Amino acid sequence: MTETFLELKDIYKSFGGVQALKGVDLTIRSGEIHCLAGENGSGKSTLIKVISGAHDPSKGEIFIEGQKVSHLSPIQAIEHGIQVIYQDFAIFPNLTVAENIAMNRAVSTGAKMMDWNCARKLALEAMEQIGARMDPDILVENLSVANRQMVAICRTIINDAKLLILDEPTAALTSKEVQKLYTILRCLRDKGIAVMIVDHKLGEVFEIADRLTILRNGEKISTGLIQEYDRKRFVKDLTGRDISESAYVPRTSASEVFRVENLSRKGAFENVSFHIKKGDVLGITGLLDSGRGQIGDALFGIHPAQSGEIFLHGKPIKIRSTADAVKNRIAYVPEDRLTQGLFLDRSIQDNTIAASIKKYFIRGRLDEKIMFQDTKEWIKKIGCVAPSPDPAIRTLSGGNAQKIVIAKWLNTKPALLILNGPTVGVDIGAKYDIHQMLHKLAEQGIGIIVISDDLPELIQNCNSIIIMKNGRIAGTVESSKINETELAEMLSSQ
Amino acid sequence: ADDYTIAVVPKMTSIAWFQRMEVGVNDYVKETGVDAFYTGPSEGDGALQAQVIEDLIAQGVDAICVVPFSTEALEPVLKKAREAGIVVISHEAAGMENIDYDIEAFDNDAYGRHFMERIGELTGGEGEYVLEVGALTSASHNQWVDGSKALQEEKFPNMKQYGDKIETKDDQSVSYEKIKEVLTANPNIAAIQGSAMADVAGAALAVEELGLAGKVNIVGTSLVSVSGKYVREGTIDMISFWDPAMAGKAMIALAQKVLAGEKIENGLDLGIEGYTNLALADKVLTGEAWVDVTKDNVDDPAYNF
Amino acid sequence: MKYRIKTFLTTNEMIVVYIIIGLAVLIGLVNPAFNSISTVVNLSRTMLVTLIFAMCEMMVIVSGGIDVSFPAIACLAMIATGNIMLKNQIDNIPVAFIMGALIGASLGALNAILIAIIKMPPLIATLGVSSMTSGATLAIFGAKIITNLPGKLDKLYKVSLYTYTNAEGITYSLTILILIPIFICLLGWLLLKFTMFGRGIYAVGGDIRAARIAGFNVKGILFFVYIFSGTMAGIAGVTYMILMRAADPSVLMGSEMMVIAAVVMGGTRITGGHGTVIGTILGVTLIALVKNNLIMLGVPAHYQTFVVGLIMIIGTSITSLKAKHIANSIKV
Amino acid sequence: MQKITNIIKKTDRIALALLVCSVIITVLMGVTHPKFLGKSNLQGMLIQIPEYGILAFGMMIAMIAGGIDLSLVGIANLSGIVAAVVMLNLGGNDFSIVTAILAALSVGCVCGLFNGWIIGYLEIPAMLVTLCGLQLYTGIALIITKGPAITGLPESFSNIANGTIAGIPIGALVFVFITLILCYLLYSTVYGKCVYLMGTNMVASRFSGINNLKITMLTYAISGVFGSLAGILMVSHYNSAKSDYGSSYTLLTLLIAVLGGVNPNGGRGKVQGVVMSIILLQLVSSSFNILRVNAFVKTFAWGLILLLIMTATYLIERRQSRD
Ligand SMILES: Nc1ncnc2c1ncn2[C@@H]1O[C@H](COP(=O)(O)OP(=O)(O)OP(=O)(O)O)[C@@H](O)[C@H]1O
Ligand SMILES: Nc1ncnc2c1ncn2[C@@H]1O[C@H](COP(=O)(O)OP(=O)(O)OP(=O)(O)O)[C@@H](O)[C@H]1O
Ligand SMILES: [Mg+2]
Ligand SMILES: [Mg+2]
Repeated sequence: MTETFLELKDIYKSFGGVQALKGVDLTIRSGEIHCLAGENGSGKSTLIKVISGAHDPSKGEIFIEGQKVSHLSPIQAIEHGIQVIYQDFAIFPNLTVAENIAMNRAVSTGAKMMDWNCARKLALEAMEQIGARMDPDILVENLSVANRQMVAICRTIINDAKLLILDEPTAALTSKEVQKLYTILRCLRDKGIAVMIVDHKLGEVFEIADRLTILRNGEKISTGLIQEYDRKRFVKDLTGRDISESAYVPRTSASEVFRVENLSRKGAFENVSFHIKKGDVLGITGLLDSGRGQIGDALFGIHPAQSGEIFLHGKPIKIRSTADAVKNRIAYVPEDRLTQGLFLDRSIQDNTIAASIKKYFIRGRLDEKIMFQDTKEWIKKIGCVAPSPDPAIRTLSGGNAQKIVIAKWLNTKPALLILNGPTVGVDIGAKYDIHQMLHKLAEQGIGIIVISDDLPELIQNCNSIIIMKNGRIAGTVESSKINETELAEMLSSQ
Repeated sequence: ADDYTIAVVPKMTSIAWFQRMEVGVNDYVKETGVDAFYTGPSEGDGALQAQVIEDLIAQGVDAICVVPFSTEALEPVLKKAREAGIVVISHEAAGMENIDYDIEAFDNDAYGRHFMERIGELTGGEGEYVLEVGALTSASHNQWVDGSKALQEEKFPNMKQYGDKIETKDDQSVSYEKIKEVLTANPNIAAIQGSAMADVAGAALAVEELGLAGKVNIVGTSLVSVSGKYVREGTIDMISFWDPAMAGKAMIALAQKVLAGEKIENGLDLGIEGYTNLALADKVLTGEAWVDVTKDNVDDPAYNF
Repeated sequence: MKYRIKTFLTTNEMIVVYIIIGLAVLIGLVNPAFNSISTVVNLSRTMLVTLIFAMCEMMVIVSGGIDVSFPAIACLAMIATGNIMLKNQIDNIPVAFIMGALIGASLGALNAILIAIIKMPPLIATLGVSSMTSGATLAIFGAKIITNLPGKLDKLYKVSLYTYTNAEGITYSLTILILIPIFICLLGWLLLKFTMFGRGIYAVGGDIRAARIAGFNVKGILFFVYIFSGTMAGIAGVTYMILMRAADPSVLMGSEMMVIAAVVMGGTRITGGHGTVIGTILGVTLIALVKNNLIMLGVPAHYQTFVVGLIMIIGTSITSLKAKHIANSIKV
Repeated sequence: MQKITNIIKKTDRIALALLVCSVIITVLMGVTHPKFLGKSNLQGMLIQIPEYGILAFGMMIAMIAGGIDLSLVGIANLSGIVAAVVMLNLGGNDFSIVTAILAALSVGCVCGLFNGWIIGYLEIPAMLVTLCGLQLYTGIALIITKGPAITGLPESFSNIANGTIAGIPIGALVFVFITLILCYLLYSTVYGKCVYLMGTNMVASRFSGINNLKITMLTYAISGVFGSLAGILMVSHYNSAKSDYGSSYTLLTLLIAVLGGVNPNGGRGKVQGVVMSIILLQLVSSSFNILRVNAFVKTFAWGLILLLIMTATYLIERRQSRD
């Protein structure tokens, strides 16, 4: 099956003065997995929103199954069989799992009544298909991120999609879950459904894609079968530059930066001990709910540990609240960028200085000029694509926003920097920039903890990696002595 | 000589009582051609009323006739008015300092007492009774019920007030709910006295619904337009009031006399019904302007407001 | 199963039930007169109009908005209906309700336009509409209370469903108008629980963007919610007029915050997306119970404001804390 | 880029729109009724503004923090009453006046801290907490006074709100002073930055190391102190203290804040907008009084102005984002 399902011709889209898309052509065929790649802010999400009817293009034509459509609305898109799983899933936290799964179908079929039994049945069937197991009557707000994504996928599965679009579906998933997802996607493809997926992880792209389209700065750079690309061309097309990812080798040093002993919090983690020497980048990984993220939350005082000892530069410290953490110059880049990391409606400047406001209180007043100057510097230093410190941060793409979250903490001159999923949704170029920065910081003597499930990232950037299982440390490995496959096996072995 | 500007400020403009006063003011303007006008806050709030008066002082009116919502709150601003040479006449505010004259439709204490006289008559001096006030903070309402209670203690020792004063917030449904509660808690209530206009109407509705009409006697201040129906039906025994329109007219007439430099003395005649023979004590002029309405005279067109 | 029972026993609704029971026992102990069927009858009568308001407020809050204009709308509906009926010598009960509903619906539509089309924050829009409406009501119809309602309308308050006579011979009659809130609650329950449209209201309140993407007619839903709210406010106004046997142009003003408090006490989240009919009924019951039994409890007059505040703050604290505890404890 | 300049412009635009309205009214009234610009009318307006103006600031700051403060009037009256009681018990000399003012301010602060603690620590919606607070504080005020006003306050105290310096009412000077302090607090202090950030996103501010509880408590404490300042002014202005003064101010201050461009969802709102909105409302109110327009029309006009200005800014913004 190689019929063209969707064709976009010369699509333009601008927001105010920002040109997000500049004349993009795109063809998606039924029965293929089409990968859309591009740096942060290159226009992928915008393109998806055009296809799903969420944005009207400023210019350009859309053909669905050969028919030209003008003014695509979300409902029309759904009627044409276009289903999107957005990055934030666009699900309803206040409704039950069953309802969330059955809702779209009911809306699109124009059902008048809510059939709870039918919804439950549908939900169970869909979950069966992808092997998820949840109580259909539980509210989605009580679910973890991975489970929320399961709900979103279930929803599209029951909707007889002809084109399924996933915007960075693997961002919140562990590698095991990613494999499960891919199995599902391949199965859908074999049924003749067109699948389009946005992904930043190189390995994953080569594993899943049949065809590839690369965007840069709102323009289409290249498109073709995956076989036509090798890693080098991919990276080149994506970033416009050559990037060589090399593993981080720290200069060893004896002076200890940070140490944790027997840290415990009921229901989260137990007896966690580790230490960081100057120059170390410590990785923490584990499957979902293994307690890896909880350690970050605990060290930053969000949900403080109940017992155990913490030493910073050899001195014992107590962390009972975020205030304690900040006082001890501990910085934390949280997992959920949108709600935890960013003040979406506020300027880049406000976001950059949010954690170090006190610093700018000079001679009885806040010095906005220095703030502006500092922010400008950070934008440059951290390679954020932003015109100035003034615009609201919601106008930045995810990757660029993430850089600002990191800049916010670097601006506090931290002694310990904890990053929970630092490059989720960040493109290769930016990822590279962030990694380089981490290395530099480590060398300067800042303790760095990277909590992540991006195994290549951990292996390349950390010198030792802690593997968490069920809230306990299951093992610690030197990253120079292990490769990705071995690490993955360690993770999933019981 | 009659080019004085006189402002009449009610407690609030959003209730029927003072709308009646507005009618009086407008009539008076038509009758006499004096430049008087009616203006006031839309809500019952001492602070808001003070603001209106600030504005009037700024405009430089010649006289302000005011029915204070909260007498205390107006003292300073009325003082300022007088210092600016403005004549200040108040109503329902005996005991105020910073005024030229206060004009009362009647003596508050006597007015309160006359309700208890009636209650005593109706109950034979036996049983418990309930006193309602529009607001615990309202001076005149409290004077009335205090007068009433004093008379009961003197004259009807076998009667007893049930519980505390009831605060109705000038709201008919509050009066209704609370009276219902009281009657449920204590079925021996023999009489109810209301103070705010809506009090007795609410009480009557409660009494009627509970099937106690005739058993519980209701008297109090109200207007025929508000409670006349219950007087006709016999649930309310008597309502008393004074005509706000006349009070409005009387205030303006008094202001005119003061402005014209006429001597104000005992027995003053303003030429307005109920205010033809005013007793002067200190700065307070007291008329004989209260009207009792019972089943017998409820349909008198003169009271139809 | 055990888990289900446990969660049921700790739902927000059940917590309010416990508080109500506790309070009732206390009042009953202090004053045995409370322990009677008359209390139920009285309470239903007290809650009648508030419950209608609370139902539409609940729906608005569930949709992610807030409405502070309903007292003004109800007042206008009441006084306008009263005036028009008197002037045109109409004495027909359905006509009165229809007229009230229409007046309410048109103001609700104004709210809806401001909120759904001009995208004004709901608090601002309804505050503005409230101010305009109440000003216009008094300017047009004056402050005069209408008490000489048309005969049939005036007699309706006496029609009762059930009458209870106690030992002292006091009769407590349950007015037939109680059917209105009962009907609205039933309707609201069916709508919110069993129709796609109702689920759409929850969806919009949960995540308006996601609702749009899912293909809900978001504008339509918002329009419905505010028009429904306006209509119900109009009907509540007419109901109030009949119950009090008088139309008063400003009597309901200022009741909005108390109604919102009742709704939120019943477990509706002020941020939208959560709320049930049962919870709302319970919240209204709780506040009515507190406000209308202080004399029974023997609280002195000048302490009553304080005591109401105290009980309200304890009530909200307990429900909110419990809700927070539940939200924190379960994570799957 | 566009977006944020829009946001900045929008807040300023509301202030601008209000300014234009104010100028139009002033000119129209000045021409038709010369008295309007006379010294005594200007003075009159300046006397009226501080009371509800300061309350509106309290409302504003709570709304910026993402909440609302409906208890302000209750706090104002309670602290006013406490001040009056203290003053009378200490004999009414200058020392007693200072003590009374300090007592009132501490009452406002304590009430505010109580609000803030429940809102910030127990995480109960501010609307509910402060509504209960209004009931509670008014209730305590009523318990103290048993209803009637407290009178007989010293003359010198009354001069605070009723006196003038160089023809300018002292209350107005206090108001200007408070405005400056508020500007400083919101724009030039760490607290100010934090309160805007917290109002924008509670979770993100927590994850940025901002102590939400502290900021919330501080916000309501400041709001409470503003409440008590207004209370002191009221007691001085009316030379008496009572539990129901200014009961109509709750909705009025909400209206002012919203009209001044304070977003009920938190995080947005500027002092200049609110000041302009206070001035505009006073101008409208005084004009209507001079024109002898019925008070109901005033209520109507406020609603209309609110909706018109919000609609206009929306339409302008939409047109700008199109091109
Ligand atoms: N609503 C908006 N208003 C203003 N600018 C926007 C808006 N949405 C997107 N943009 C801008 O359009 C450009 C493309 O953004 P888009 O989100 O499509 O990038 P992306 O490829 O999805 O990036 P990422 O990899 O980070 O997801 C960016 O510069 C972004 O800042
Ligand atoms: N219609 C809109 N109105 C306002 N802001 C928008 C709109 N659509 C998107 N944005 C904002 O513009 C930015 C870019 O949007 P988008 O959803 O494409 O993020 P993203 O690029 O996918 O981020 P990520 O890198 O995490 O994938 C986001 O901050 C988003 O919140
Ligand atoms: Mg994107
Ligand atoms: Mg993205």
